[in-house]
Parts: sequence; C-alpha cells; structure tokens
Amino acid sequence: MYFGLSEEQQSLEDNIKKYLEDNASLDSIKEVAGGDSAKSADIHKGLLELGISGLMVPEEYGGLELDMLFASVVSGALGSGTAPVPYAGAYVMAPIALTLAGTDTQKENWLPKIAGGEAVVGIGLSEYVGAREDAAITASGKTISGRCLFVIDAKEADAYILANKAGELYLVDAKAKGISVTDLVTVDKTRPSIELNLDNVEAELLPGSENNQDIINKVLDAGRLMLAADSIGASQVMLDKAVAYSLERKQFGRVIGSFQAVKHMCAEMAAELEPCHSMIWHASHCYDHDPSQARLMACHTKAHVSEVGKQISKTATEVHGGMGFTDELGLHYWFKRIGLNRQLLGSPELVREEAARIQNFDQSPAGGQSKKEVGNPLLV
Amino acid sequence: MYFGLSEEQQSLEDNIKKYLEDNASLDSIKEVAGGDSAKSADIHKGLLELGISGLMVPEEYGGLELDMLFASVVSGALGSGTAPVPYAGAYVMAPIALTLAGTDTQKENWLPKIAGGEAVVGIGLSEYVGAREDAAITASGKTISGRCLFVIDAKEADAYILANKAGELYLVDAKAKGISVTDLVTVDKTRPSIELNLDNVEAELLPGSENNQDIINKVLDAGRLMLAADSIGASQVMLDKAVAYSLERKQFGRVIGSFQAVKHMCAEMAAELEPCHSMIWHASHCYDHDPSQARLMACHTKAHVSEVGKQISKTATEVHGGMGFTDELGLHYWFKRIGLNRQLLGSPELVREEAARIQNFDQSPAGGQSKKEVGNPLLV
Amino acid sequence: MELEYGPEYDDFRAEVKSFVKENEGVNLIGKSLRSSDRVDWQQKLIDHGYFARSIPKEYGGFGGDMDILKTRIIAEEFAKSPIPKPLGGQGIQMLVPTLLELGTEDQKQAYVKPTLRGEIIWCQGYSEPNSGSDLASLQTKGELDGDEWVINGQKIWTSTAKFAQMCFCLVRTEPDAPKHQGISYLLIPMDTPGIEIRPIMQMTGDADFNEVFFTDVRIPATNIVGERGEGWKVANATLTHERGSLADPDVMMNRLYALIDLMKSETIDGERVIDKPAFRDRLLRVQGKVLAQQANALRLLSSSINKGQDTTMARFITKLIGTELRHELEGLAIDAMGEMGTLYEDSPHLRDSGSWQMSYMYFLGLIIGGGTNQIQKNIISERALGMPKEPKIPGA
Amino acid sequence: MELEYGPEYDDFRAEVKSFVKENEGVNLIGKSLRSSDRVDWQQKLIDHGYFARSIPKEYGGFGGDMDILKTRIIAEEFAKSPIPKPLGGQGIQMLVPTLLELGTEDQKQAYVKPTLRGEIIWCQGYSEPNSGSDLASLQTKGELDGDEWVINGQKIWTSTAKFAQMCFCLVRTEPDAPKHQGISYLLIPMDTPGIEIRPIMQMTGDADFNEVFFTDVRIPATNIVGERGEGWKVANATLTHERGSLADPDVMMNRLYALIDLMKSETIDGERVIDKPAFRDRLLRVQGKVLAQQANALRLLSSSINKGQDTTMARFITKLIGTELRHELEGLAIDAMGEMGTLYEDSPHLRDSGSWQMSYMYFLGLIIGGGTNQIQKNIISERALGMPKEPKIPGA
Repeated sequence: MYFGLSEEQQSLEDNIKKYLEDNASLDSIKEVAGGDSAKSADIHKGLLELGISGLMVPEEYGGLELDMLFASVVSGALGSGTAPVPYAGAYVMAPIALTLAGTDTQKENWLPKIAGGEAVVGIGLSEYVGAREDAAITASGKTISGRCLFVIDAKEADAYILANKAGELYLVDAKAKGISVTDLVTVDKTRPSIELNLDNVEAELLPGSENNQDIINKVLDAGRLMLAADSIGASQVMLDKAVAYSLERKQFGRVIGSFQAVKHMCAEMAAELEPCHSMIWHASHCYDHDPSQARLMACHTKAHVSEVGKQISKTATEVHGGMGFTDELGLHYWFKRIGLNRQLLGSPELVREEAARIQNFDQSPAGGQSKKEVGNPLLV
Repeated sequence: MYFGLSEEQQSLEDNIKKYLEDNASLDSIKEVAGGDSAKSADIHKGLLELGISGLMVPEEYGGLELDMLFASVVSGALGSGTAPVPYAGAYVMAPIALTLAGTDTQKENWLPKIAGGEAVVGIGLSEYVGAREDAAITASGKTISGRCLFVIDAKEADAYILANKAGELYLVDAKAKGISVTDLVTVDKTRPSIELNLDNVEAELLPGSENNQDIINKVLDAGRLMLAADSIGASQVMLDKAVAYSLERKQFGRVIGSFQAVKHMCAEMAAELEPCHSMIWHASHCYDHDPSQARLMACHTKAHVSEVGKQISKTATEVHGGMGFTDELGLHYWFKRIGLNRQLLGSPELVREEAARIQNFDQSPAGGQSKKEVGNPLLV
Repeated sequence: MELEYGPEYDDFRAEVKSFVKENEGVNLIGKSLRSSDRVDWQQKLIDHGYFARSIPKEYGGFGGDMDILKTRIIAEEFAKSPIPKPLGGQGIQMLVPTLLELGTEDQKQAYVKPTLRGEIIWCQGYSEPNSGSDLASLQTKGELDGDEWVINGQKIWTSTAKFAQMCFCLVRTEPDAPKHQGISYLLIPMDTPGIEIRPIMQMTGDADFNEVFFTDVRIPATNIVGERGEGWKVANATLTHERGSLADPDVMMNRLYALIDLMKSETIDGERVIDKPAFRDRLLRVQGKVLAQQANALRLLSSSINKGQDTTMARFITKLIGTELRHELEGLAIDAMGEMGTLYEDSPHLRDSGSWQMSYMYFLGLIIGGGTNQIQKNIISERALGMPKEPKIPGA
Repeated sequence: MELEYGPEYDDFRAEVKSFVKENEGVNLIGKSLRSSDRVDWQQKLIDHGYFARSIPKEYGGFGGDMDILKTRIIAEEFAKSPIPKPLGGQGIQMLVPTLLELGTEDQKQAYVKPTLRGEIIWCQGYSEPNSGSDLASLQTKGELDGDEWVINGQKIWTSTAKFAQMCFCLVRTEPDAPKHQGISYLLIPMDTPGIEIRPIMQMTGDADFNEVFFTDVRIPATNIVGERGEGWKVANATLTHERGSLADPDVMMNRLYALIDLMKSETIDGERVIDKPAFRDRLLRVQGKVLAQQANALRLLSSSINKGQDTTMARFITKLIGTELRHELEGLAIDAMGEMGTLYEDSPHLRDSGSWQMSYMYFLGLIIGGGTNQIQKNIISERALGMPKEPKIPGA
C-alpha cells in the first residue's frame, strides 16, 4: 500500500515547476497579461517539450498513456506557476474524449497531433454543465448551430469538441465555415476564454458519445480534477508567499509572522489546504481505478477545493496587507486563477448537487447505501 | 428620531436582571435543573411581581398593553439569567392569540388571569411551522384529536392554544378529558418541553383564526422575536463571561485575554453580537409599527440570531478552556438555552425559506420589488 | 423608539426634493475637476445648506447647526437622482474638520473655503511602505532649515495624489522623541519641487493609489497644524472620521437589492438562480446580516442625535463587519453568475458593468485598508472590551 | 499510488475475519473490569497477535513486527462485529510505549504485561487547574524524603481515575530549575493513602473526568521513569501519541453515513430533510470535508508504512481539523432534526440514543481538550510553517 506520488510523478512536478520558475517569472506573466502572445507561446513550447500534451494520449497514437494522477500533478504545477498555456481542455479533456468516443479516423487525425504538440483542441461543455444565457447547440444533419460559452483552451485552437445538453460531443474544425469567435474578457489574464457562435457549421459526432452520458461525464470529471489541481497548486503558492512575506515584513518592531493573529491565519490556511493535496491524489486514483467512487470524488474535490481556494486566496491576500492588493506583487494572478477555476465546469453549489444525484439521495431510502456505525460514536 | 430603548424599557430590563442575579443564581439554576420545582416556582412568582405576565394583555383586561419592544427587552433579560420560567408562550404568544382571535368570552376568561399571573397558557405551533413525526391535530365538531410536539410553556399550564396545519388556533383546557401529557427531555433544563396527545378533547376555536393565517403568523412572529431576544441575552452573557474569564485566567505567565488569539475570538463574538441588539429592537418596532416589514424582520432576526448564537456559544465555551466544559462553571446552561431557542418555532433554514416566501422570491420578476442602485457601487 | 424624523424634517425633505427636481438637468460629466461649472455647483449646494451645512459662514460654509438627520435626508434625496453629488474626499472629510479644530486662523482662512468649493483638492500622506498597521513608526523626515521645512521620504496609498493641489502629511520632525511624540502634521503644496508621484497598479486593474516621493521638498515653516511633535494627536481626530465612513448601510442595502435582482434575472438551464434553494439560502443569510447592519446603523444615527446612548461597540465594529459583509455579498453575486461572473472590463455579456468583480476585489482591499481587520479586532478587544494591549516585547 | 494492501494482507484479513466469526458469541457486557473473563479475552487477542502485536513476548506482547496495515485490518474487521474490542486507554496508548522506550527493566517487567492484559488500569496525571495550555507550569510537588517521593498537589481532567490502579504523573521535583527542566515522571499507585478523587460533572451530563488531590502521598523513590527533571521529555513522546489518535477518519466516515441515514429518515411535513436543498447542500459540504480528511488519513497511513514521505503538516493538522469537522457534522444532524434534535437523555422520540447532542458537546470538549485548537494553531504555524514562537514577555 502506497498513497502518494511516485518518483516519476514527483519528478515531473518538479521539472514543470522548475521550468516555470525559470521561464515564467512574474514579469513574464505580467507581459502575457498585457497581451504579449509571443511570450505565452514560448512558455507553451517549453512545456510541450516537457511532455504535457501527450500524457493522456494512448501509446498507439504516440502518447504516454499515463494515468490521471500524472495529469493532476501537471495541472497542480501549472497552477503554481499561473502558467499561461492550454492544458485542462486541450491536453486532458480533449484526448480523453477522442480516445473514449472517437472513430479510428478521428483518433488518427487528432491524437498524434495532440501528443506531438501540433494541435490544440478546445472543449466546450458549459451547456451540459448548466447553460447560461440559454447558450445551446443543436445538430442538424452534419452541421451544428448555436452558441457555446467558455470553451476551454479554445483561443487559437485547431479544433473544438463541443457538447450539447444531452452530452453528445461534436468535433469541429476551427477553420470550418460559419464559426465566429468572440473573446470573453475575464479576471484571469493567464488563460483566455472565448465564445463560439456557430451557424450551420460542419461537425463530426464523436460516435461513442451518442446516447451515452458516461463519456461526457468521464471527460467532465477529468476536467474538474484538473481545475481542482490547478487551484490547489495556486493556493499552495499563495499560502507559501503569505508565510514568507510575514517573516520579512516588520511592523511594531517585529515580523508580522510573530503575531498570533497572522500565525493563526496561516495555520488555518494550511489546515484547510493540506488535505486537498491528498484529496486530489485520491480522486485521481479513483478516476482510473475505482469507477464506483470516481464521479463522486471528482465532484467533491472540485467543490471542496473551490471553497478552500476561495478562502485561501482571500486570507493570503490579507496577510500581505496593502501589498497584496497591488499588481507589483502580482498575488492577484493566483487569486484570479483560483476565482476562474471555481466557476468553470460548475460552481460549487452546482457540483455538489451533482454529487447528491450521483449518490441517489433523491431516491434511496435510509440505510440503503450507507453502513450504520457500530458502537459508541465517542470512541475516537 | 430615537432608536433605542426608552427609560421605562431600560429600567424594566435592569429590574429583571437584578432580580435574577439576586434570586436565580447559578446554584439556583442547578437546583432547578436537578428537578427542584419549588425553586422555579419561587423565581416565577418574583417575576410575576415585576409584571412579566401582563405586558401583552390589553388594559381593559387588566394588562399593561405595552408594545413588542417591552416584551423583547424582558425576554432578553430572562435569557441573560437563564430564567426557568414560562414566558414566550404563556405571556406573549398566548395573550396575543387570545386578543387577536378570541371571542369576548374567551378573552374575559383568560386574559385577566394571565395578566394577574393566575393562569399559564401553553402554546403549540409546531405542526404549522413544520410537522415532525407527522404530529398533527384534526378538529371534529367541538373536539380535537392528534398530537402536538414541543408545546411551549405547557408544563403545568392551565390551558393550551394549539394550531393545526392551516393555522387555526384551538383553546383547550388542561383539565379536559382525553389529554395525556408526556415530558420531553431536552438539553435545556431551564425550560421544560412537553408533548400532548389528544383523544377527542373538548376544544374551542379562536374564531378570528379561522381561514386567516394572519393571526397565527402574528403569534408566530412574536414567538420568534422572543426566542431571538432570549438568545441575544444569553449570548451577551456568554461573551461577557468569556471576556471576564480571559482577564482572570493566567497561562504562560499572562492573562489569556492578552493573547491575540483570545482577543480576536472575543472581538469576533462582539462584532457579530452587537448588531443583534439593534436588530431585535428594530424588528420589535416593526412588529407594532411597520406591518410591511414585520414578518420579514421577525424571520430574519430569528434566523440570524440563531446563527450568531450558535457561534458565540461555541467560541465563548472555547475561551473558557476545560472549565467551559464543566457543570461547575455552568456555562452550558446558556449554551443549551441558545441551542433550544435555535430549534423552536423553526430552525434557521426553515425560517429563511419563510423569509423568501414573504418576499415572493418565487414569483416576482427582477426589479419588481427592489430599487436599483444609483451610481458607483464603490462610493462608500 | 421613534423612527419618524418628525414634521420639521418632513418639510426639509420636501424642500430638498424640490431642489433636486429643479436641478435634475445639471450634468457635470466631462467637466474637469476645479472647473468653474463644478465650483459653481458646489457653491450652490453650500448656499442652500446642502453641503458644509454646519461649517461657519466665515470659512465658506452654510453656517447652520449640526443636524445629522438633515445631512441624512440630503444624502437620501440626492442618491435617488442622477444630479451631481456634493464633493467628498479626504480634504473635506478629514482635513477641514482638523483645521477647524486645530488650525490657525490663517490656515482656516486659506484652506477651508477653497476646499469646500472644490478649488483645492487634497491628498493624505500618512502610510509609508514600512509603516502600515504600525503607522506611528513612520520615517519620512522633516527638518527645519531657517523658516522652511525640508522633507525627505516616501508615502504610499495616497489616493488622489495625481489631482491634488495639497497634501496633509505626517512627518517625523523630532527623531529623538518616542515614536508617537516625534511626528508633525504638515501641509504640503503638491507643486513644490522635489515631489514625484508614481501610481500603484492594483488587482482591480485600476490605479486608485500612488506612491509619493519627497526629495528635499521645502515648504514654509508655518505650514504646520498644531505644535511640533503633536502630529499624531492631530491626525487621530480625523482617523476616527475615516473609519466611520467606510460602511454606509444604505449603499449596502442598495447593493443587496441589486443582488436580488441579479439572482432573479440570472438563469441556469433556464431556471432562475433565485429559485435554486442552495443559492437562495446563501442570499437569505446575507440579507439577515445586512438587516442586522442596517439596524446597527440606525442605532449609530440615533446616538449622534440623542445624547447619552452608549454606542462604543456599535461604532468600533462597523468597519470590520461592513467590509467583510460587502465582500461576501459581492462574492455571492459572482457565484450566482457562475462562469459569467468571471467576466470583466469590457467583455461581451458583462453584467452590471463588471461591478461585482470590481467590488469583490475592492472590498478585499478595504478589508485590508484603513486599518486592517486584524487591527480592527485589536481595537475592538482593547478599546471596547477592555482587554489588554499586546505586551511590550523587549527591543521592539 | 497503490491502495491495495496486497495478497499477504488479504490472507491476514481472511484469518482475522474467521477469528471474528468464531468468537462472535463472546460477550463481556456486564463483566467487571479486570475480571478473569476480560483478562482471558485480552490474553487471547495477544496470543493471536490481534493486540500488542509488536510488543516483545518477554513483556507480554505478541512479539511480531510492527505492521500498521495489519493493525488497521484488525481494527476494521473488529469494528464490523459486536465482539469485544481490544482494550484501549491511556495506559496502553501512552504509558506502555513510554516504559518500553524509557523505563527500567524492572518497570517493564512490573507493568507492561499486566497493563496489556487489563489487570492494571492507568490514569494520566498531567493537567492542573492552573496549568492547562501551559502544561509545563505545573506545580504538584514531589520531594524526595529518604527512599520515598512525597507528593502534594492537585491534578485535573484525569479521565479514568475512579477505576485506575496506577497513575503516571508529572510532578515538579526540582523547583529551582527552569520550568521545563524541573519535572519528573512518576508512577503512583492509586491506593496510596492521601489520594482523593472528585468527579467533574460536565456539560454532557456525564462525569468522564476527575480532579485528583495528593496530600503527603508517599511512593518508592524508584517509581520514576527517566531521570529527575526529565519528565517533560518523557511525557512528550506520549503526548504525540495522544494527538494522533483523536480523529479517526473511519469513525468520521461512519458518522457521516449515519447522518445521511438520519437525513433520509427525518421528515418535515412529510418531506425528507435530505430532499430539502438547503440542508442537503450543508450535508454535501460536510461530506466534501470528510472525504478530504479521509484522503489525508490515507496519506498518514501510507507514511507510517513507507519511509521518506514527509507528512509533518498532514499530521499536525489532524486534531484541529478532525475535532472541528466532527463538531460541525454533529451540529448539522441536530439542525436536521430541528426540535427533535434537542431531545436528550431518555426522552421519548429520542433519535440514535441521543448520540448527536452528546457528540456535539463532547467534540466541543475535544476542541478544547488535548491541547486547545488555539494551541494547535500555534503548533502548526511554528513547527510546520516555521513561523516564530510568541516572543518572550518580560516577567512572564
């Protein structure tokens, strides 16, 4: 029995963090946020060399065919460094969707390119998760029409995989006729969001997803795990920065980290955050190895981490005092990244409701799925 | 414009607090909790002399006909002293029910006795608020049958006023045939709870309540205000005791109240509690003088105070360390009183849902009842 | 308990209402600060007693009695209309009361009237990079050289520095005195050579604050309020003012109404967010807190009219509770919008001009600014609950 | 990541299962403590290696290797059955490991085996009325008089004092030494003249703890573990043990299942509480926290098997998070029951034997006990985050 990261996973995490420290400094992130797309392309290129695009692609299509824990580890490292690159959609959800539901041709067309870092495939599940503004797509023959909001990793993508309300997945070439792309400006300047409007655009169904919500749910679970991992990575950095700042900053003749109020703020953050690391590992493990728990764990991890992340991004900013509010220190890049992750693929209330449905709370009678405690509840 | 207690209200509060300090010491409360009913009868008698039974009774029936703020002030003082006496039901809700919905005969029979401290009338609204265990009463001709849980102030009462699901109120003589009384043992030993089982018991409808939920709602609002006031009084005492204890108790060579952690725990309690005093005053004022806000304020005050009280009863106990957990210090009498108040006449989630219905959130469109902000939201 | 203001005030309200109605065409958008249109408008408000009401005529005020209810009526009626509001800002809220209490006759003559008329805009030079919570440790130095102060050092969080003509500033003039007794309160013209202003870009994307650098800045020796070394006392009168003003319950209530509207119009799969009970319960929790705050504010209002009401605690908690609650409220709005709640700046589909995200961040700033909420808790525990101050640490 | 225990453990589990099945008729309810039936059962568990597994045979243990997974399997399988569980308590969890590490050969011979067999029950004499969070300030005095310690003073929060034969006790024996260096760890027979026990009635209505008064209590000089003045170090090894044991995630998970069941069976106006979304959302929030705790516990389990996993933080937070979460969970159950949730003791309509109210209060006690959660936050910040200790105050 071993619960934790393998050496390979640990070293992949370390490599990506090291790469980002060296190549995606705060100054670089500020440049990207200011619109320097060459800078983000550079960072993206370096990360591709570290292999981030091939993790989820089967070996027969040139990928590494690793398990979800690898993907989470990478996402956490990217979150730590507020990496301005596509990942959750393009390199995790999209290859999973293609692998699980695509035809051989679809796989051959796209998976090797994804693994090789030659194609970015954006993914749009918002309508399935919970449609805002009545955004919806409808299929008619070989085309689809409608609107998709918050398509993930879709800026400058080569293709999109888009879901309708029933959870069926359509593959659309980004150069197809009838597509218009609108930038959505969010608080998070490290990952662009876009909206697609589609007018009779040629589209291929991923046939495995037809009348089968298991596929989209698997894609969704993976995406939620990635967002959660990203927030955990970002939250850990915010906590670390808060502690470090509190040990430097002096007021009243002492470092502020010697004040019990500040110490307890940091201790509370740590106490909330530490189990999240184990939780994402466990949830990622269940994704591959425990189907009975996989969906429940993915939902709960996304929701729980979102709540913890919200609290930490607030508290860590407070520990920094006025400096936490400035662009100079740049703490807000992590704050906003955690803020966007919270809302993508379902805000906590929605995801918890899904966790309730997964457990059939609405149907099963008392005692149905749970075991009664034996003995004295005070025996701890 | 004057927002606050009048001199009369302030002096009534002071008198009751003084009386309880002198006559309902912690030792007395322990005796009552241990079953000494003579002790509680003594305390009750003294409070009757201070006039607690006649506040809500119209002058023509021998009462003082005061407004709700007086009643809240008294309830707060009783909560401060964990007074082991009937009040919210017997001396506030019951006379209001009789006054608003009773016949002249019913009023003549009961109101003078209530005002004179000669009769205690218990009140049972649980089914109307939210039936547990399917407890319900049904009327048939001149009798009612069924079960009422948590009838307030009903232990040793002379009569009961009981509501059915429709909110109709029935007056039942406690000596009537077919009634069986069962003690419910709760955590709060200062106020007994009972269950009534009724088998074709002779009952009089309070006719004003027939097909008219305004009456029961008015009674319910009053009851909720009393419970909230009681919890505010008890919470204030818990906070005061925590501060006092922290200034006495030494650890690490200093009073624990000099540690920032303890200071901030107390400051947080104070910051949550202080507005509750104003809130209960405002809600009580609205009860009499602003019908458009009365129900909303009563619901919100009950729910909000319940949440604040829960937090304070926990935190104040923590400040007391191990001693907070003992019977010797007796802090738990306040803790448990706040705990019972929280659940009576609707736990917070239920009462908030009622506040939502009062505001027609389920029907009205956006902009319907609310005013849009003018100008910059950051102008503070 | 009497929540009506009474007939005198009903008349006054009617008068204000009619003024507002008569002037609803006035529009100063686009007019530059200190322009004659703005100054004229400001003077008109003073003439009617709708601004600077209790400030003596000789210093440019209306010369009426202090009347909080009238002040409140004016604020309420002006808030209902798009007409230009009376000027605010640190000069009016902090400097003017300070000068009236502690300034020399010359200072009052020189500064109060033009400040009220909007001809002089002030900024505040208190915080320094190394003196935030521990403001009294400030190090910007002032040395008397003949009949001039020579000022060197750096201030931070100076909000209107870019527009201001003057700065009221705390400067260490007695380096050998204990830290609270070595500070003087100086008035510095912002066009004095040696002043450099650098805006601070902040998390909201705006730059509402600045750093201000002083290098051999020379000002007349007479530009001091109070005595040398008494600046801490002088400043403290006005700090009290600032803390009270950070959490207006009317604004909070309006914001709550806007949130309710938002939750009625925002939908998920066509269902209104307000119809989702988990969201609705969060809304109702917030509403309960807002109502509690509103009642607390009524009590404070009452105590400023009626003598003898003890509102020490009620006053000390407003900044802590008000900023936390507002941050919570704005955060709920973002959750209610979900992904759409992350939109910002000039994005398509942006709700309410992005004010929810903006305020969510800005109020985190206010939780920190104006005495962090940790400092507020110290103050509440020490000054309102009577708990001991942090013990002195040797060498600190 | 490998969550399976492997085939060796599958075999072991099968063996334990069959033992449990064979013995499911054993029932010790009503048998007195230290009765031969209980001692025999305890010995049987030791003989099978289901208890005292890694304690050497010479001291009465099973003499096997330390194997956390087997320990866990035993606990899991025993938990599923009503058969009597292995003994717990402070003697077994704290005193035995201490003696094995730091006791003399005579002490090990005298105490370990009978303690494991349940023939000696211990109580812990650490806290004093004036020494709670600041345990090292304890004042119970021990003076050497010839070949005896003479003990005077008072202990508090001594949980099993009424049944115990022995007390392991911290006593100040070197009054002139610095406070951490003046303490010795003594073993006191509870039948020594001069010991008085007074139960402490607590908020739950039970009296799980006692005060113990020592008046000229004389014990042999050899009843000391470690050297004079080293008692603080001796005790600290076992304090670490205690903190880890306060929050078993399996118990938490079972309690969550019980809460889910409760919310499915409890109704309001005939509607199940779990079908009310505001309650359900609270349940799901708690479930998320429990799952996070469970994962944290898996990590700790793993680190006790696999060398080199750094779990400093994961370990330090368990008491803080575990007790707060459990208190929250129990409180939600009470709200779910509403008025019925206030029922207690032997009331009609009582749910689950009143365990929700009982645990709600008891876990508030645990938030306070075993190092208050404020002390836990100090520890987390200082030992896991590397933040400074509270500065020394002069005279303190």
